[in-house]
Amino acid sequence: MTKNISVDTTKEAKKTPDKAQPWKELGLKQEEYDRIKVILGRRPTSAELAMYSVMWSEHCSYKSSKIYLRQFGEKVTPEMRKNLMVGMGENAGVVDIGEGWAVTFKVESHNHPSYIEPFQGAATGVGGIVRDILTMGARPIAVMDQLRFGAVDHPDTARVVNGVVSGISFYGNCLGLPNIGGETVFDKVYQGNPLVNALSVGALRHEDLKLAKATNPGDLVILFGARTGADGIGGVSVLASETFDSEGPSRRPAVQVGDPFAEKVLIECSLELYAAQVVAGIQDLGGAGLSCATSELASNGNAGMKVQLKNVLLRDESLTPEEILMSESQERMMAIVPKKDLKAFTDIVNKHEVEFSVMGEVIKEPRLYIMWGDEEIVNVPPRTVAHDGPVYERPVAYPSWIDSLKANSASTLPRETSEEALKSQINQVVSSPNQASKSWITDQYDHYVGGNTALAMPDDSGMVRVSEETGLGVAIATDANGKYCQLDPYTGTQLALAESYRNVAASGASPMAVTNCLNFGSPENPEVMWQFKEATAGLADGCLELGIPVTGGNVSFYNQTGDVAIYPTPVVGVLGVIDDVARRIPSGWQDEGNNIYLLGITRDELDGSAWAETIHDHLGGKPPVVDLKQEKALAELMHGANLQGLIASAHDLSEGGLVQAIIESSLRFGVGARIWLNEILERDNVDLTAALFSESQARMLISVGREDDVKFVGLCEARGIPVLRIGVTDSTKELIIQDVAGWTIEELAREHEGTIPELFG
Amino acid sequence: MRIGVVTFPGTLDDRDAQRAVRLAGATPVSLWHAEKDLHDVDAVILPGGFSFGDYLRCGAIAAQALVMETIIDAAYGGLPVLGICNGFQILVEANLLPGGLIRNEHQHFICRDQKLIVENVDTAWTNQFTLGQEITIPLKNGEGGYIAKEETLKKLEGEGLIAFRYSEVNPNGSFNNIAGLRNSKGNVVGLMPHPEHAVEPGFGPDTDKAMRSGVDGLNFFTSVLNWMVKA
Amino acid sequence: MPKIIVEVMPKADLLDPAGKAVANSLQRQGHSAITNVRIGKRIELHYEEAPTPKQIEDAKEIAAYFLSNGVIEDVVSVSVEEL
Amino acid sequence: MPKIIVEVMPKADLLDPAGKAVANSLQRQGHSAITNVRIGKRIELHYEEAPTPKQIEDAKEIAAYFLSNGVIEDVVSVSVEEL
Ligand SMILES: Nc1ncnc2c1ncn2[C@@H]1O[C@H](COP(=O)(O)OP(=O)(O)O)[C@@H](O)[C@H]1O
Ligand SMILES: [Mg+2]
Repeated sequence: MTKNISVDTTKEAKKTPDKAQPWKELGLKQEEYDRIKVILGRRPTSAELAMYSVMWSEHCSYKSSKIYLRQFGEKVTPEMRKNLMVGMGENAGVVDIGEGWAVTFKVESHNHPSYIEPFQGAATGVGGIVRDILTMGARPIAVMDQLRFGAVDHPDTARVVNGVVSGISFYGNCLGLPNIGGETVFDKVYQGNPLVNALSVGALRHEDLKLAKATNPGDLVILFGARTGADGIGGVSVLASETFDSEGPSRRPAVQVGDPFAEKVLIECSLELYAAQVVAGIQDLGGAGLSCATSELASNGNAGMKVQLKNVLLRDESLTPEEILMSESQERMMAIVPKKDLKAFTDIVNKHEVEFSVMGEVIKEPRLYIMWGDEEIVNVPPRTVAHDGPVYERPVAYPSWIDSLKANSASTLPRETSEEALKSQINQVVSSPNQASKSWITDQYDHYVGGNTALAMPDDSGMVRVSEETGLGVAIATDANGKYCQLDPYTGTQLALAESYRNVAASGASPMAVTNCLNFGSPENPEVMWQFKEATAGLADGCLELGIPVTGGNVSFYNQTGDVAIYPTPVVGVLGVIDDVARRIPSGWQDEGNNIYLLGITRDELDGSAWAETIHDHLGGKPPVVDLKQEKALAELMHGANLQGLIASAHDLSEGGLVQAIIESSLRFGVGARIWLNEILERDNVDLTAALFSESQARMLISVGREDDVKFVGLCEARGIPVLRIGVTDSTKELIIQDVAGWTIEELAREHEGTIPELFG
Repeated sequence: MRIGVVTFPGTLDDRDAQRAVRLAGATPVSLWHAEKDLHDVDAVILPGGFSFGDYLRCGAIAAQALVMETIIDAAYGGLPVLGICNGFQILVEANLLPGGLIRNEHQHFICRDQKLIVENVDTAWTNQFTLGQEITIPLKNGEGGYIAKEETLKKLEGEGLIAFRYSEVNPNGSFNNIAGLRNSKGNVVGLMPHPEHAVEPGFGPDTDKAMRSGVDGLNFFTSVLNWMVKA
Repeated sequence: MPKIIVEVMPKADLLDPAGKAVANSLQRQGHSAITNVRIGKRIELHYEEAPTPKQIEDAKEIAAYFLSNGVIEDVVSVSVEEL
Repeated sequence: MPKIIVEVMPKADLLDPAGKAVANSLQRQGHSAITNVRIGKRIELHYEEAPTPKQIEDAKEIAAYFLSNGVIEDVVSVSVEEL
C-alpha cells in the first residue's frame, strides 16, 4: 500500500535554493517567508514550510493580539498572583483553591469549523478544550458552551443550531462531563459566522501538575491515542499536490471527525499514566497537530528533539510527511517518557487498548530534527517555530460609524404606560429568542454525570464539588454582550466581566480568576483592531480593579461575513471558590412568605437593552455604566450574608432588567409573589419602563426568610449597598406586579419556555 | 456486602454507582470488562455511559466483553444484576431482558428529572419500594425508546415483568411507558433512568422541599442488601 | 480491496423514529410520493484478500449475532464485493 | 411495495469511529481476517407505485442534499427495488 513518496529534504533545500514554494497559498507573507530563510540560512523544506506556515498563522502565533494580551500579565498585583500556580501561556491557567486542590479552566473557540460542519465542528471544539485541561495533569470535571447564532428566522439558522447543539451534546455527554452552563444568543451579525466557544474545567492535586515540556535528554517522545489521518489538513494539500503526481489525492478534507469514545479512553489512560508518574511532560495535539506538539515541547523545555516521522501510526498510508505534520486528527497526545518508565507506560496504554508509537528522543541541543526514514526533512530551532513567530502592531482606527451610533440613544424611544401595553411588552421581552428559556438546548446536555454538580442551568453559575470529603467546590459563569461591545468595546468588555463576576457571587462563591475568548473580526481591519485594543484594555483594567487575574484564554479573529465583522464578542469567564457547595444559593424563590429585595440602584439605562432590541429593533447609545467597586461590595455582601445563612435565593440582574429576573426567579421552582415597584420609582427617580427593563449594573434580586430580615438589611446598610424590599413570595401560583401586570405561573412558563422549541424543536 | 460495578471503556457513571453503593452501606468493588473474574461479589451493577462509544447499537459491543460471559452465567444462577441506562441496554443485548432500545422518538438526547411508577417490588432491586409508589430520579439518554414485539409486550404485562413505568411524561416514546424491566426470578432488573444520581442530598433532582434534595434512588441499593440478607 | 457488505434494517413491524422523522420532513418539503422512510445500516467488512467460503459463512454469522439485533432488526443481505 | 434504496458511507479519508470500534471488537472476538470495518446508512424510500424517472431523479437529489452530509459522507448508490 505504501506509496513511494518523494520528499523534500534539507539536503535538497540547500541544493535548490531558488525552488519556487507555495508560501503564499499557505498564508505566509513575503517578509515572513524571507524571515524563515534567514533563520534557516537556506530555503525551508516543504515540511518546514508547512510547520512554519501553520505555527505562524494568526490562530497559533497570536501575532496580531500578542502586544495587547501582555497587559493581562502586567496589570496585576502580587496579591492577584498569590493563588496562581500557572499563569498565561501554558495550555491553561491553574489556580490554587486550597486544601491541596487546584483547578484549571479555559475557554476556546471553534467558530469557523462549526459553520462548515456544525455537528463535527462543535463536537471537536469540546474535545479540544477538554484535552487542554487534561494536559495540565487535571481530571476534567465539567464543560460549558457559549453560542452565538444568526437570526432565528433565517433559513440557515436551524441547520447550525441543531448541528452545534447535538454536536456538543454528543461529545460532552459521551465524555461523561456534566455541562453546567453557557450562553445562547441570536443576532443577524452571526449569520455567516456563528460563534461556538467551549469551556472546560478540571481539578488536580497540587503535586499532580503537569507541564508541556521536554527537558531531559534521552527521554522518549511518544505519540499515543488515535491514529493520524487526513483530517483537517485542508490548505496543506497545496504541498501535497506539489509532491504528488496526478494520482495523488488532490484535496484533503478540511473538517475533523471526533470520536468522544476515544477521548474518554484517552482521559482515563492519561490519568493512570500521571498517577504512575511515568510522564515527564505532556502535550495535547490540537491545531497544527504534530508541528505544534513537537516544537512547543522542545521549546518550552529549552531542549531539542529528534524524531522519526515514519513511526507515526497512520490511518491512511498515502499521507505525505507534510500532511502528517499538519494533520489535526483528534484524540491524540504526546508524552515525554523517561526510558526507564517505558515498560510501565506500555502496560498502562495496553490495558486501555490505546495505540502508541515511540517517535524519538529528547536531545540537549535546542534543535528539532525530523527524519523521514533516512532523510532529514526538518532541521530547525524549535523556538523559532513555536514562540518567536512574527509579532505585529497592526494599525488601529477609531471607527467612523461609532459616534453616530452612540448618538442614537434609546432614551428617545416611545414608552408605554398603560397596564395592558406594559404587560404585552414584558411578554414580548421574556419570550424573545434571546431572553426565552434555553432549556430546549440545555435539556440535551447531561448535567448529572459525576454526581458532583451542585448548580447548573438555569442557575446563575455552574457549580461543581471538587472534594467529596469537605464539599470544597468551584463555580463558573461566562458572559459577553456583543451589542454593548459594539457601542463601546472598553465598557462592553468590562460589563461582561462584571456580569460573570456577579453571577458567581450570586451563587455563593467568591470570584477568584478569569478566562476569556476574544471573538472579533479581521485584525487587518484597523477599526476591528481598535475594538480589540479597547476590549483588552477594558478587561485588564477591570480585572485589576476587581483583584482577580486573567489566567488564560483564546483569540479568534476573522469572524465576519464578507466584509462585515461580527459585533466584538469577548466572552469572559469568571471562576469562584466555595468552601462547601452545600451553601450554594439557588437563583429562584423556593419558599412562600419570603421577602424579596432589590439590591443596587436603577438608572434609566435602556441603550443596547433587550427592551430596545425586542420592542423597537433598536441598537444605539451608550451601554450601562460600569461600577466595579459596587460589584465588589455586592460580592462581599453576598459572601458575608451567605456565611450567616441569610440568603434563600439570589439572581443577578442583567439583560431584560428587573422584570426578567423576577420572572426567572418565579419560574425556577414555580413559586409566585406579589411585587411593588413604587419605591424604586420614587427613590431612583425612574419611570416604569426603566424600573422594569433598565439594565443598570451591580444589582441583584434576593429573597430572605422573614426571620432574617433585620440582619440582612443591617448587613446591606453597613456595607453601603442600596436595598429596597420590593415584594414577598406567596403560595398563590401567581406573579403579580402591582400596577403593571399579573400572570399565573403556568401562563408565564408558556411565554418563557415556548419560544425556542417552537423555532427549532 | 460486596457489590461489583463494571467499567467498560466508555462507561461514565461507574464512580457514581460506587458512591451509591457506599451510601447504601455496602462495599463497591470495581470490575474490569476484560477480566472474567467477578472477585466474589454478591451483586453486580452495569452502570450508565457509552460503553465502546455505543457504536453499532447501544450496549452491543459491551455485551460481547469477557466479563459479560461470567455475568450472564451468574445471572441465570440468581446473582442480583442491575443495569442502569447503558447497563440496561447491555442486558437487553445480552438477552437477559427482552426487547430493544432505540433512538428517542424526538431524536434528541434528553436529560430531565423523571417521575416513575414502581410496578413491581418482588425483585432484588425494588423490594424497599411500595407497589405503585411514585419516585423521581434523573433520566438522561439518546436511545431510550423501549420497543418489543406485540407478543413480548403481552408476556411482560401478563407476567408482571415490568418494573417501572414513566409517569406524567413519556420522555422517549417507549412502548407501554416502559422504563424498566425485571426477569422472572427477580434478580435481574434494568431501567433507563438513573437511581445512582438520586442518592445524595444536594446532588439529586429537585423536590418540593428543596433544590436537588431528591434521594429516591437510594432504595435500589438498600433493596439488594435486604434481598441478600433474606437469601 | 475485497469487502463483504452487510445490510441491516429495522424490523418492518417495529417503530423506526429516525425514518419517520425523515419521512415527515420529506413530506413537508413537498415529496408527497414518498410514503414512508426506513433507515438501516450498511456495514462494510474489509479483507486483505478475497474472503474464503468459510469467511463468508463467518460473516453471515457475525451479521446475525453481532451486527444486527434479531429482536428488532433483520439482516437483509450479506454480499461479497471485490474491487 | 416499490422502493428506492439509498446507500451512504462515511468519506474514505475521514475517521469512522463506529467502524473502528466494531473492527476492534471483531479482532478481540478472533475474526482476524477482517482488517477494517466501515459503517454507513441504508435508507429505504417507499413509494405507492413504481417511481417515475422524475421521482428517481428527485431521489438522487434528496440523497445528495438531505440524506447525506456532503462534507463528511458520500452517496455510494441510489437504486430502485420493486417487489
Ligand atoms: N448553550 C448553553 N449551554 C449551557 N447552558 C446554557 C446555554 N445557554 C444558556 N445556558 C444557561 O441558561 C441559563 C440562562 O442563561 P442566561 O439568561 O444567558 O444567564 P445569565 O443572564 O445569568 O448570563 C444559565 O444557567 C446558562 O448557563
Ligand atoms: Mg445571571
